[in-house]
Amino acid sequence: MVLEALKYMVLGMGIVFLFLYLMVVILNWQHKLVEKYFPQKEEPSATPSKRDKLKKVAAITAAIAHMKKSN
Amino acid sequence: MVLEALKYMVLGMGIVFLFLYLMVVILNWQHKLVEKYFPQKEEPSATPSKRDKLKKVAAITAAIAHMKKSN
Amino acid sequence: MVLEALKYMVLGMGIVFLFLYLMVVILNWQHKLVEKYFPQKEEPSATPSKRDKLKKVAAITAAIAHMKKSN
Amino acid sequence: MKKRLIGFVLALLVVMIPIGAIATVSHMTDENKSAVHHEEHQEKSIGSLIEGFYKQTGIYAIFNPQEGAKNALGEEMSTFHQSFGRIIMIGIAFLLFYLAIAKGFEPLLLIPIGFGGLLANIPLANIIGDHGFIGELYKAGIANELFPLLIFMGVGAMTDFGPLLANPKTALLGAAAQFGIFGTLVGAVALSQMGVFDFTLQDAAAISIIGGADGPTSIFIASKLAPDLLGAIAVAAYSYMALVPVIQPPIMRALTTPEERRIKMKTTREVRKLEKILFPLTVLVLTILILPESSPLIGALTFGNFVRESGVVERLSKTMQNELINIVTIFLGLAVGSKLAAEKFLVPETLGILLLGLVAFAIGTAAGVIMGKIMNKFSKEPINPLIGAAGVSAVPMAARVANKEGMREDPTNVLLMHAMGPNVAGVIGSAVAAGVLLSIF
Amino acid sequence: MKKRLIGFVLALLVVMIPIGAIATVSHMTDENKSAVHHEEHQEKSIGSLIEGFYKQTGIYAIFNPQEGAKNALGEEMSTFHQSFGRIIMIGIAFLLFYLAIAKGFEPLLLIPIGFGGLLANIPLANIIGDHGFIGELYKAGIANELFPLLIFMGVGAMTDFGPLLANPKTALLGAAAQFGIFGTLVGAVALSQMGVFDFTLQDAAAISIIGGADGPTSIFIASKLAPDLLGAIAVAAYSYMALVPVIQPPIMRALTTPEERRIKMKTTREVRKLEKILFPLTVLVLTILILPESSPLIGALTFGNFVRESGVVERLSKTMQNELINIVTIFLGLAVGSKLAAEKFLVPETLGILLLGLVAFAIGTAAGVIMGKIMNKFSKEPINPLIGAAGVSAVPMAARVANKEGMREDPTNVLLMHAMGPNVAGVIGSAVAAGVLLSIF
Amino acid sequence: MKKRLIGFVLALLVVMIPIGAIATVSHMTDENKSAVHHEEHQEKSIGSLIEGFYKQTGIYAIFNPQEGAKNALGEEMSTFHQSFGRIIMIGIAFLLFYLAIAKGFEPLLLIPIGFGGLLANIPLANIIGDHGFIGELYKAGIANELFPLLIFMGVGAMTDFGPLLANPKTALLGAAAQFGIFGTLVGAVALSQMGVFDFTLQDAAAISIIGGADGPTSIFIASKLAPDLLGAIAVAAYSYMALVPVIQPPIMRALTTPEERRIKMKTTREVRKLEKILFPLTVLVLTILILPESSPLIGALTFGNFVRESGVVERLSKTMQNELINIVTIFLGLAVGSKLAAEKFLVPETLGILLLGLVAFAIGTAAGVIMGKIMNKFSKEPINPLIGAAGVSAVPMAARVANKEGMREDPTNVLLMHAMGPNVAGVIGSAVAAGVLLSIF
Ligand code: NA
Ligand code: NA
Ligand code: NA
Repeated sequence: MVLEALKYMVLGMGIVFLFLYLMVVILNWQHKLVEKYFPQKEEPSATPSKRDKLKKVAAITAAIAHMKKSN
Repeated sequence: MVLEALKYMVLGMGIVFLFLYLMVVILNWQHKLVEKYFPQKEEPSATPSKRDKLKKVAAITAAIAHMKKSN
Repeated sequence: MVLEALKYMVLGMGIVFLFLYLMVVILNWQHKLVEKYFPQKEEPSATPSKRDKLKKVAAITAAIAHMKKSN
Repeated sequence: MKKRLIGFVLALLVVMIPIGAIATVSHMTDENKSAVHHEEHQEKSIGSLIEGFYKQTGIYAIFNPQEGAKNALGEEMSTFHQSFGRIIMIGIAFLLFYLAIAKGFEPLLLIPIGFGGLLANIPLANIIGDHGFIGELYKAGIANELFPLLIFMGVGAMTDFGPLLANPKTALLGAAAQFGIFGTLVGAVALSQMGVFDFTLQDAAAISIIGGADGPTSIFIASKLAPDLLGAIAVAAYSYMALVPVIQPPIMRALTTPEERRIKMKTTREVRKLEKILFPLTVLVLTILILPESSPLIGALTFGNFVRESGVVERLSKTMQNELINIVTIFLGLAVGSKLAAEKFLVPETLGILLLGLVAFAIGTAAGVIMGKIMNKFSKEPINPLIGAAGVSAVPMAARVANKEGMREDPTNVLLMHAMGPNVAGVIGSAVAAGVLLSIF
Repeated sequence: MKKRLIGFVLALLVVMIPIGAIATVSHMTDENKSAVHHEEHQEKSIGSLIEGFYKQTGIYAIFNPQEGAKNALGEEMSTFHQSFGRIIMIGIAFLLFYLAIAKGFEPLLLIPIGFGGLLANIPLANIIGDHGFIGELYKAGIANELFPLLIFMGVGAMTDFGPLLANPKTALLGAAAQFGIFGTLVGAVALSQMGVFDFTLQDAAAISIIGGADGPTSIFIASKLAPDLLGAIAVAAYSYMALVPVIQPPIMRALTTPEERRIKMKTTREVRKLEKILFPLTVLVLTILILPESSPLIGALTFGNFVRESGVVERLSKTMQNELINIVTIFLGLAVGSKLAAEKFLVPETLGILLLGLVAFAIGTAAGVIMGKIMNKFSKEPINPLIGAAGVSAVPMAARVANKEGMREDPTNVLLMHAMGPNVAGVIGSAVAAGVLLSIF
Repeated sequence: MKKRLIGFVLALLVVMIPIGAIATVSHMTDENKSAVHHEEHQEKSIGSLIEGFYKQTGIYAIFNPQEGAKNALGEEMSTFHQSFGRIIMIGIAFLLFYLAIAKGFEPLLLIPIGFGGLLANIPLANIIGDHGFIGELYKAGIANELFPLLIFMGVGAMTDFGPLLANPKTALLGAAAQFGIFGTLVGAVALSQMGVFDFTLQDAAAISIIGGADGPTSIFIASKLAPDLLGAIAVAAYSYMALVPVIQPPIMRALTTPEERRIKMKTTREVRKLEKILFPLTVLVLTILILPESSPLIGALTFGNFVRESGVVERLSKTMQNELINIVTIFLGLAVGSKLAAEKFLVPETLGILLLGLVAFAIGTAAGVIMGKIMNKFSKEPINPLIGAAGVSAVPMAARVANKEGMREDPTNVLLMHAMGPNVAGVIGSAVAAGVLLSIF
């Protein structure tokens, strides 16, 4: 029984390492592929965040107005 | 088989048209009934939303004014 | 049958009153225990909401400052 | 657009070539498998098709009721229920919509219930049957008591028991008001004995619970003791809860003097967070010790309230109070509505249910007010008997009515918070009463 | 931290002492009960363990397909479907993701469907089987028609039928466009007769409904008439709905003259709240009288719409439009995706479904436009035939396409609101057509 | 008010006249049908009623346990479990509430689990039985593995795998930490062999998975391999996850030198959107190829993450992260709590589970740290061994603990983002380990 459990341990840790090691390899390889075939453009995700900031400012302005009213 | 499918087609299109035609007739008739028995009052649902809008505009204006003053 | 229903009525109202009366007793007793062992501190629940308000004010101030700069 | 088209064509090719090429080959062997099916359908002339279709219309089914025809549940329907019965029920559904929309009667439940009722009365369709979608909802949540308890959970998460904790003894008003339930039980049995109605003890109990003025409790009990009466009981319960501002005031005024109605009560003490957290646990333990039969109802209610008051699981509390209760309300309403099928609702029992429900409400109100008068006599602190009427629950409508009646006599007399105590105690009171009834039958 | 640790140790003691002390004693008697289990497992060498494990990998299953191996539902699979079939299907799932993310094709459904397809093609796993989680979702909502109807409820709650009420006669355009369904039915039967395809009448009907351009209706009908084709039908329906801006314009231009496309329509009248409230009830009553078979679909749609327009149950309406439809979309998508298992999808029928679906869309569009031309001839008020194309439904995409085509000829010609009328009528039209097909088979 | 009353009376008449008139007539024939029922109930004196009621109270049941009495599931209970057992369990439920509220221990799950435990220990009530509402929740989502997978879906939708993508090799730390699972498995088997515990291999596997530090994974595995131990395993898993800040630091300090704890790591690179989209698909494909048994867990996790990262189905992603996961958490918690019934929890096994779970956490932490030291030796870039401890998962608590320990040595050393890599890898790691265990048994 204990021997068997030890075998399962070896098998289990082996597979866990195998799985995650393969994942590491593929992710590294994928990173290279992405960099090669889809080279970094000027990140478009920055622009919307600016827009978000403006939105926040607008929201804050409205909030100030609201606070005044409720005073 | 094809003949049968053709019959189903005639039947089906007939029922679809019948259904939607009756719907058109009833909707027109319903429109007249509504106009007759529930004549258009000064729509009350428009007023609150307008009022809300005005409130918002006022609040925002006030906030901007406040900010300018505090400059 | 009616007699039986009357018995159920007596039993039922008895239990309802018993239950809620015991609840009253326990709640009163619980109130005293709470007052005794957890005497009223300066209510801490008020402070966070104040703190929240202060945070809001701070955020708004920062936002206004930001807007001024970006003008 | 062009790019998109090209992309699509390419995509289609990618899909089609393997499918077309490989799959066709791999399937060549079983190609003649389904050729046989074609013959099954036998040729019909267009005339017989139209006739066949006509016999499947609702018009035909309603104007040509047939002896021995069965409903979606496989039970035989009388020709009356197949024809005029359905028309009347559709009318009643429209009436419920009118009351909900124009009069504001508990629309959250009466609209789904009414619509469920509409759908339940469609001839030939199987919507409330075994594979129909409302039938499935019924199986999923009414047959196994799940939906009313989830609603009760949401009610617990939405209820602040603070006013009760501030003045616990007002809970006794919530106890007295349950006399509406038990008094009506006696009346229903007596009238059945006299041959006026024809209710079994179980039926009578399920009907009487309407006097508890709690929708989920009524549905829970009815689904256990008298599932056939569920539709009428639910409709009566919610209708009368909506009618509290009409039913209660005359009774309240008849039983109190203007002086009593002017009694001002002491301002309530502040309630500590810890007391609120302990409250649901206290109530549940009491239930465990005294009345385990009530524990599904009170368990759900106190769970919701504990999640609310614990203060550490805000997201669960909000979900219970909003999305979960909304979804369950939609499903519960439709499923309860399925019991508004003509053959279930258009029976003499319904008349009895409507009448007895009204009586139960009235008795409960009166008992609460009278208990208020008694407590006012014996209590050190003054108690305005009007708040006794709030003991029927119907949260928070009955408390508002008590407040309004108080302000009619004296506009400076704000009873709302005082009335909330018996009001929420009434919820517990009728859950206890429900447990008693379940333990008897 | 220290306090916490002490608290925990104390807590642990409180738990452990009673458990350790009392429970051990109380269980002394049955201690030797489970000692037997130990022997059951028989010893294996580490080598045989690794080999055994290797035989449970997906690589082994895919590269060593076995005659007579069964899928999660207990049906035998061909070796092709066990090996290349799965690889192709995984490719198709990726294609769907690509179309959804990069091309914006109905991502709300194609992403869950595609992912369900991925999970359905995992060898040895039982995800779509009887106790697998997607299998359970399928049983919970597709097998009993619940999910598509809940989606339809949400669609009803999201749809404003105002444009149709403003100009009811445009509903006839929504009727004409259903010719896509019935025309394709004839074609499918004819081609099956000729041996090109191999569809039964039921199959042909389920496929033709793709021409109705309504996802939930297609899924509802397919799950009833041809559950084995469900995956391909759903994918085709949603793909073509996404492709409306590609499929429709050439047909619309081919069938209309520039003058016709420039026709301006009268501004629509204002629609009263009361008309909007009555509309769902009117449609439902009509369904009850004429076509009870359509009542699940139209019942769900009108219920959602009634909840929306009643105006008194805002919280239910919002829940239907958001959380409920989102949750159901996730479940429905995964469950439908389970029909993308290789052995169900990689069959010659799929090719036929994709082709016939495209044909159905095209015929429907053409029929709508032609009906528009006819109505323009006979109507007092001018009708732009382009809005006929919106009659296929695919709400609101088809209406936008009609608007865009109109503005191509004349940038001042805003047809959007006029096109919304036939567009929403098309939803009702295909639900009616679905009812006809159900009543025939 | 008057108008309302008149409206109501009119409405009532409309309802009552047809019901009263027509229905009574149509039912005259079967009026004597139910008169028989009345006799069934036999008369009891008020004394015997009270006695009968007393025998149905919880007090009676707890203080008069009876040999051979059965629980809600029809299994015999010992008298200990009927009496003191229930009292102890109610105490334990209160302890869980205390830990959740006052100490902040994973309240989202411990509050529903604790309350489910309370409800499960109510004598005579059938809440966890076949038609009880928690019993129904159990059947609806635990018995068929649905709820833990839906939670995992939500976890996927809430998790940002960016830190792992920025530095993939830290995933190996998440692999090493799974030694907690397999090491404990060996230990549990050895101790069972020696007669200290009494666990089968399946039991031991289900217990060891606590070392994976993932609630849903633990529940998923326990419900498959050892459903009787589910309650104790779930409580242990969530309690220890909450105790990560207590359990891990001493181990981390014992195994590292101050110099190692001061190691600063390179700032992580930016991760591209496309990588994040591809990540869940990559992991799923790997699972399909290597370990199909893990695919329900990893499938649900990657589905949630794919919906999140695809960026085109924001509304589904938000629903998964909020309403859906909240609703399922409530249901899952209550259903798991039903396994806290005294007769399931107050058994010697529970003690073993609590101890072994703690050991599993400790071994996992140690293995992660040691792997960190090894990798630091052989890697070009410096790796702080503290982040290895985050490999047990317990997202994001363990990563925060690693960060805090780092800052204790050097306040400028911010390890949080570096620790998130192994932290999220640990989720995948224990899902893989779970798949291995499932494939063995
Ligand atoms: Na009540
Ligand atoms: Na359509
Ligand atoms: Na883990």
